[in-house]
Amino acid sequence: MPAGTMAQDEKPLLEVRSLKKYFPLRKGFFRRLIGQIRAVDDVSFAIYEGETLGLVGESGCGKTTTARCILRAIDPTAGQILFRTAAGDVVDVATLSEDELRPLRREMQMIFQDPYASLNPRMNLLDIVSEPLIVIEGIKSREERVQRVAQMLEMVGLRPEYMLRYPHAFSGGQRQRIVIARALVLHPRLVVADEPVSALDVSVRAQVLNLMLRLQQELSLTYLFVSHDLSVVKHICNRVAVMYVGKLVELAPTEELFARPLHPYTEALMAAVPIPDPRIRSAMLPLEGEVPNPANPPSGCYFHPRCRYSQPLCREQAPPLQEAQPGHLAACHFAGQLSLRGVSP
Amino acid sequence: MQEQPILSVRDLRTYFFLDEGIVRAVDGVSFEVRAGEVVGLVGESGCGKSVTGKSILRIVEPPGRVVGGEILYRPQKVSIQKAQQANGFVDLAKLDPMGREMRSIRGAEIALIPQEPMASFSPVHTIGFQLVEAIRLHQAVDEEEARLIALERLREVGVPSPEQRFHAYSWELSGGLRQRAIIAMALACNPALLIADEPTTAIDVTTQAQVLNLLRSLQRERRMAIIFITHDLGVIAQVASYVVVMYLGCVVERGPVEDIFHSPQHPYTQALLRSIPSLRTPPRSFLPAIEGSIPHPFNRPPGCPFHPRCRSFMPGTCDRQQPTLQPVQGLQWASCFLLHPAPQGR
Amino acid sequence: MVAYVIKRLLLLPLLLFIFSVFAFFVIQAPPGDFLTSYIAELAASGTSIDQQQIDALRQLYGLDQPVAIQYVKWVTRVLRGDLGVSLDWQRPNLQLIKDRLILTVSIALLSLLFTWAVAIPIGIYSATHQYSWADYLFTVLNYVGVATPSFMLALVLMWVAFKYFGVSVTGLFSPEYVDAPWSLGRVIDLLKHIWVPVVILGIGGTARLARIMRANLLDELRKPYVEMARAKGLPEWQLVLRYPVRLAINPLISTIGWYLPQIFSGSLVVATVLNLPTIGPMFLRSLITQDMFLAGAIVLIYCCLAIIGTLISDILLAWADPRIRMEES
Amino acid sequence: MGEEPVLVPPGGRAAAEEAAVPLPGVEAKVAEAFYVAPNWKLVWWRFRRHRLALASGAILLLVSVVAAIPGFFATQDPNEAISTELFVPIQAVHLFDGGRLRPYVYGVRGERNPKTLRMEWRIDPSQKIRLRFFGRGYPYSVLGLFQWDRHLLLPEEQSVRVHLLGTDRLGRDQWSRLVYGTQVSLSIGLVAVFLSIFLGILLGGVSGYFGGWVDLVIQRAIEVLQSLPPIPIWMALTAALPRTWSVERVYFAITVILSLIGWTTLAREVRGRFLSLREEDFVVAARLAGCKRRRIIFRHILPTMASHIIAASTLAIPVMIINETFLSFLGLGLRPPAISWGVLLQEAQNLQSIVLAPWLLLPGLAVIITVLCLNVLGDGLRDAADPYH
Repeated sequence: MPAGTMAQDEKPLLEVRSLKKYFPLRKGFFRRLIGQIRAVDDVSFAIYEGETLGLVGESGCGKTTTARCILRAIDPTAGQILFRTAAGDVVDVATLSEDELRPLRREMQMIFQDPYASLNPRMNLLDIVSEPLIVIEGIKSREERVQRVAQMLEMVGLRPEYMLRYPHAFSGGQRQRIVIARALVLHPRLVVADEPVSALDVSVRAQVLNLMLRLQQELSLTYLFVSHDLSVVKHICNRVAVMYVGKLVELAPTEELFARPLHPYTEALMAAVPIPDPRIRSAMLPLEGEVPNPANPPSGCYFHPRCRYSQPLCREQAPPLQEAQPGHLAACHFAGQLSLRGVSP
Repeated sequence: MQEQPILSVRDLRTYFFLDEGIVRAVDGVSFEVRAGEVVGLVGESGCGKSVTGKSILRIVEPPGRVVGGEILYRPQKVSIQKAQQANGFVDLAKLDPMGREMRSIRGAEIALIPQEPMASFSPVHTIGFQLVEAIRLHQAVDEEEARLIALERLREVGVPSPEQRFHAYSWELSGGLRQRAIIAMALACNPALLIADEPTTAIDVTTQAQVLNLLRSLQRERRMAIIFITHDLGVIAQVASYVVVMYLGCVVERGPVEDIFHSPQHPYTQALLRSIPSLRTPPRSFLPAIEGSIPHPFNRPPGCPFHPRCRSFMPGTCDRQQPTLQPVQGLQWASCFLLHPAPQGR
Repeated sequence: MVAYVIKRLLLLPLLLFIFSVFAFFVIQAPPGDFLTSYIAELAASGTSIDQQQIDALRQLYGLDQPVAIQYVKWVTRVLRGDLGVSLDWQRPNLQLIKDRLILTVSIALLSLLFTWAVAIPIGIYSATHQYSWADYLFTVLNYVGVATPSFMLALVLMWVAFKYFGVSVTGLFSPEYVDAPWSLGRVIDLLKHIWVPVVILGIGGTARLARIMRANLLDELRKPYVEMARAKGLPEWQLVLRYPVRLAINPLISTIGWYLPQIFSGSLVVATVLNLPTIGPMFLRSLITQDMFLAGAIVLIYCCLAIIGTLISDILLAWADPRIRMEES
Repeated sequence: MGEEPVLVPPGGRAAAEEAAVPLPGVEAKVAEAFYVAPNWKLVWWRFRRHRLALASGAILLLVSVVAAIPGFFATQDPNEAISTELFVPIQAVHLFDGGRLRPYVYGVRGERNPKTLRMEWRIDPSQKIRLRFFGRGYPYSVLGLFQWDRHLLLPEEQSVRVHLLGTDRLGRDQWSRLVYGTQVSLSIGLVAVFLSIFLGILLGGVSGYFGGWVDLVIQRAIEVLQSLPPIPIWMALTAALPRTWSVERVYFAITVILSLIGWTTLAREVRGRFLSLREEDFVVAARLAGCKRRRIIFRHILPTMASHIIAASTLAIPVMIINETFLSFLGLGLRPPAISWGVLLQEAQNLQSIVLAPWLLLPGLAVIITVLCLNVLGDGLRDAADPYH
C-alpha cells in the first residue's frame, strides 16, 4: 500500500485509549511518596497500517514516555494499548505479562534516539543485529544468522563485510543504520522511532530520513515518529499529534495541521520554529512563559496561562480532545472559532 | 569603504596536541566583525566553530593551543599598553591567555554566552553573587552599587522579580530564566562584542524564540556586535547579518546572510541547504542528502576537506591542493576550485 | 536546616538499637558464659571466688534466662549509664573508659585536622599542575602512603627515633605527668607528645584524601562554570579557589563519615604499638582476657563515635551545599 | 517475507564506503584490527600504555609465583627453630663474584656479649659461603599436587645454613618464613575478595535489579555497616573464634569475617552500575528484542560491568591484605604456627626487638610493595576499563 493514503474507516493497527503514566516522586531516608509526575495524562489516538504518525512536543511533554509505554519499555499506569496482530487478533499490550509480550516483539520494534547508548559496545554487528533472531526465532546456526544479518545490513546501506566490527568502528549516522537494522530484522509491522535523527548532524540527518522513508515503502512499515523538531515531523509524517504537558492538544493530517492549526499552542509552536530563510524573519511575538511542571500543572486547560486567546472558561475547565473538523481533533474550548495562523507551503 | 571592523580574525589556527596525534580543530579561519553586526558561525559537529569562539577569548584549554594567526581586536574601553597596540588594534593571539591584559578584555570588552546555562553557573553560589562578581571585576563600584547594577541587568533581560532571583541558586530557576540570567551576566559590563556559543541548543523551541528575540532587541539597543555560533541554519537565518560557514576547521564560504541562503557558491553550502527538511519543503519526499559522514578530525582528507563528499569533485585538483578563501561576488567569499582555478604547477 | 538536623537526629535511636544488639552479640560471642571462663581463670591463677558472689552475678546478668531478657537487662542498665564492671580491672567500665575517651577523641580529631590541612593543598596543587613533576612526586608519595599500614609507620618511626636520636616516642606523657592530675603543665606535655600519633595516623588518610581531592578537582575544572568564570576575566588562582575547589571539597565532607571510623580503627593499632593511654589498647586487652562487658561497652562507644562522625559530616555537608539542603527539606 | 528486493538507495552504498572512525596514520590492516577488536582487547591496548601499572603487574606476577610454590624459594623449613642461631642478621646475597655469576653470602660469627650474655653476630667477610641454583634441599609439596625437593638457592654445602633475611628470636629463618607468609597473606586477600565479590554482586545486583523496598533495605544495611569502625568490629568477631580451632578453620573464619564487612563497597559499585545500565538504551533494546531476564543479565549487563568489577576487586585485595596484617599483628588474626605477614610482624611489636633485630620489620616492606603494586594495577585497570570514553 502506498504510504500517505489511508482510510479512516479501516481498523487501526494500534489504538491507544486513555493512556496514563504517573511517575512517583519520592524523597528522604525511607523514600516517602510526596507526589506524582503526570508524564502522560489520558492520551488516546490510533495509528493505521502503513502510515506515519508524528508525536511532537517540547521536552517533558510526555511524547517519549508515550512511545515507550506502547512498547512496554515502561509499564503504563492505566489505559489500553490495543494492537492488531498479524493474525488479526486485537490484544491489549498494556495488560500482558512479559512472557505474553514476547511473541508480539516480532511485530513491534523501536528505534532509539542516541545511537551511542543504544548499541552494546561489547557486541559486534552480527551479535547485535541477530540478537532478536536468536531470542525470538530461535535461530541457532551461525550461517543462517550471518545470511540474515548480511541481507539486513545491505538493506540499510551498510556493507555486510562489516559484520564482525564493533560499534566503536562506526560514526553516528552509521550507528543509527545499525539500530534500524536491528529493529527491522524481524520484519515488524509497527516501528516506534523515538527522536531517531535529533542526535545526528544536519548533513547525516537527511540520509537517515531518506532511509526510513525508503524502508517504509519496501517493507510496508507503520511508524510512530516521535520528535521535537517540527520540520522533520512535517517532512516525514502523514498525521501529526501535538502534546503539551502530558496531554494531546491537537491531532490532524500533516498538511491540514500545518496549514490550519486549531489549537493556539500548535500555532505558537509553529511560529517559534526558525525558518532557514533570512527573507522571512518572523515578526510575531514569541510565546511567553514556560512549560509548566507536570507534577503541578495549572488548572483547567494546561495552556491557558500562556495562551493569548485565554478566556475565564479556560482557567476553570479542561477542554476535551474533540473532532472539530473531519479528521482534525483539537483540545480547545474555542477550536475553530479562532483564526490561527499556520505555515503557508 | 565599510567602517573599520572591531575584530578581525586572520588565518587563525588552534590545534589540540593529543597522545594520538594533532587535531587541527581550527585551521586557517579568517573573518571580520563590525560594530552592531551579528556574525553567524555555522557548521556541523567538529567544524571548529566553538573552538574559534574560545580562541578569540583565549580560553582554549590544554592540550589545545592557538598556534598561529592573528586575532586583531580594537579595544573600546580598556586601555592596553601602546607596545602591544598597532594602529588601534591589539593582537589577542599574542597576549598571555592568563595575563592581565587578556583578563581585562574578557568580560569587559568581549563576553561569552555559553552553551549550557545550567552548568555555567556554580551550583553552590547564588546568581547574585556571580553577577556582582562579574560587575566588580571590571568596574570600580562597591558591593551595593554592584547589586543595583546586577538587578538592573536582570530586569533588562526580562527576569521577573529580580530581587528574589538575586538570592536564588541557578538550579532553582527554570530553563528559560537560567538562560536569561546567563545573558545578564554576559552583559554585566556592557561588552562591545558578545560571543554566543550555541546559546539555544539546550532549550525548547518556544523558549528559543524568546531568547532569540531578547538577543535581537538587546543587540539593536546597544549596538553590540555578536558572534553567534550554531549548527542550526534556521537560527542563523533569523539572527545573523553575515554568515561564516565552516567545515572541518576551515571557512568554506562566508558572506551576507541573504547571499549565503539565496545564492550559495560553495558546493557544501549548497548541499547543506538542500538537505535540510524545513516547514516549506514538500512532505514525504527524498531529500537530496550529502553522502558519507564527517571525517574524524584525525583523518582530515588531503586537499579540500570536503572533496570526499563533494558532487563536483575534480580528481587531481581537489584532493591534491587546498583551496583558499577568495572573493566571489560583492562581500561573498568562498574557498573552492570551481570558483577559483587551482594555481598551476606542483 | 533545623528540620534537616532534627530529621537526622530522629534516626539515631534506630541506629543505636542496631549497634546495641551488635555490642551485646560481642558480649555473648565467646563460647560459654563469661562467668564460667572467669571462674576458670581465677581458679587457674589460684584465687577462688565465693559461690554466693557467683550466684549474685548470675542473677544480676540474668545468665540463666533467655538471651532476649539478658539483652533487655543489659540495655536498661546501659541506658541508666551503667556499663557494667570490668572483671579484669575490677572497676566500673564507664570510669575506665571515660579517662581514655578524651585522649582517643582528641587524637582522632587532630588527625582529621592534620589530614585536611595537608591533603587539600596537595590535591589542589596536583590538579592544577597535572602531569608536572611535583604532581608525579605527590602521586608516588600518595601511593606509598596508602600502602603503608599505620603501625608499620609507627614501628619505623619508633626505631628511627630511638636509634638515631635516642628518644622514645611512645606514650602521651612524660613519666612525671603519667599519673598526675590535669594541669597546665600536663596539657603542654601532652601537646609535646600527641603530634607523633596524630601524624602517623594522618599519613594514610592524607594520601587517600589528596588523591580524592585531585580527582574531584580535575573533574570540576572541566565543568562549564569554570570556563564561564574565566570568560568573566577572573584571575586564575582566585577562580580556582572560589569555584571548583569549593565544589570539590563537598564530596570530601561526606568522607568524614567513613574516615572517622577509619581513624578510630587505626588509632587502636597505633596506640597499641606506641603504648598510648587510649581506649584502643584497653579494648585489645579486654578481648584477649575475654573481659566481655568491657569489650562490649567499648564497641558500643566506638559505634556511637562513628555515628556522631557521620552525623557531623551530614550536617556539614548540608551546610556547605545548598542543593542537599534543598533536597532534604 | 525474506525476499524483499535489496535496493541501493541514493547515498546508501556510498555511506558505507568510508571508514567511520579512522585512526591517525595507520594502515588499513591495523585499522581493521581495531574495528573488530572486542572489548577486552581495547582494554588491554589501553592498559598497556600505562607503564607503571604494567610494571606493577609484572611484580605481582612474581609475588604470585612465590605464593604458589613458596617451598621452591625457601631455603629451609619455615618452622624449624635453631636455638643456637637466634637473631642472626641479614646475609645479603652477592650474585657476581669476579664478574661471573657465582652467588655467595658472607658467613657470620657469633660472640657472646659478656655483659648481657647475649649472642651478638657479626658478618665475617673472610668467609664466603657459595650458593647454587636449583639445588636439592628439604622436600615440600607443590600446590598439594606432588613432592619436590629443588630450591631456587641453596648453599653448596648441605651442612651450612644461610639466613638471607636473618632469623627471629626463636632462630627461625625469616626469608623462608616470609615466602610462606606470602602464600597465606596473598591467598587470604584473594579468597576474601572472592567472597566479597560474590556477596557484593549478589546483593548489589539484587538491589540494583529489583529496586523498591529490597533495594531500600539493602542500601540502609550497607550504610549502617559502612558507618561502623571496621577494625574494632573485626577484632570483636575474631576474638570470638574459639581458641581450640585448627589453623585452617581460623584461616577460613578470618576470610569470612573480612569479606563480611568488605562486600559493602563492591555491592555499592555493582548496584550503581546495575542501576545505570538497566536504564541504558541497549538494555531496553535487548528487552524489546524479547530477551528474558536471565539473558539480559548474563549476556547484556554483566559483560558490560566485568571490567569494572575486575578493577574494583583488584583495588579491594590490598585492603583485605592490610586488614589481615592488622589483625594478625594484634594477635587476633592467624595464630602461630600459621605464618602470614601479620604473624611475622608480631615479632617486631616492641621497641626492644626492633632495636635488636631491625630486619624483623622487613615483612612490612613486603606488605607495602604488594599493596602498592595492587593499587597501581587496580587504578590502571580502572582507567582502562572503559575504552569508549
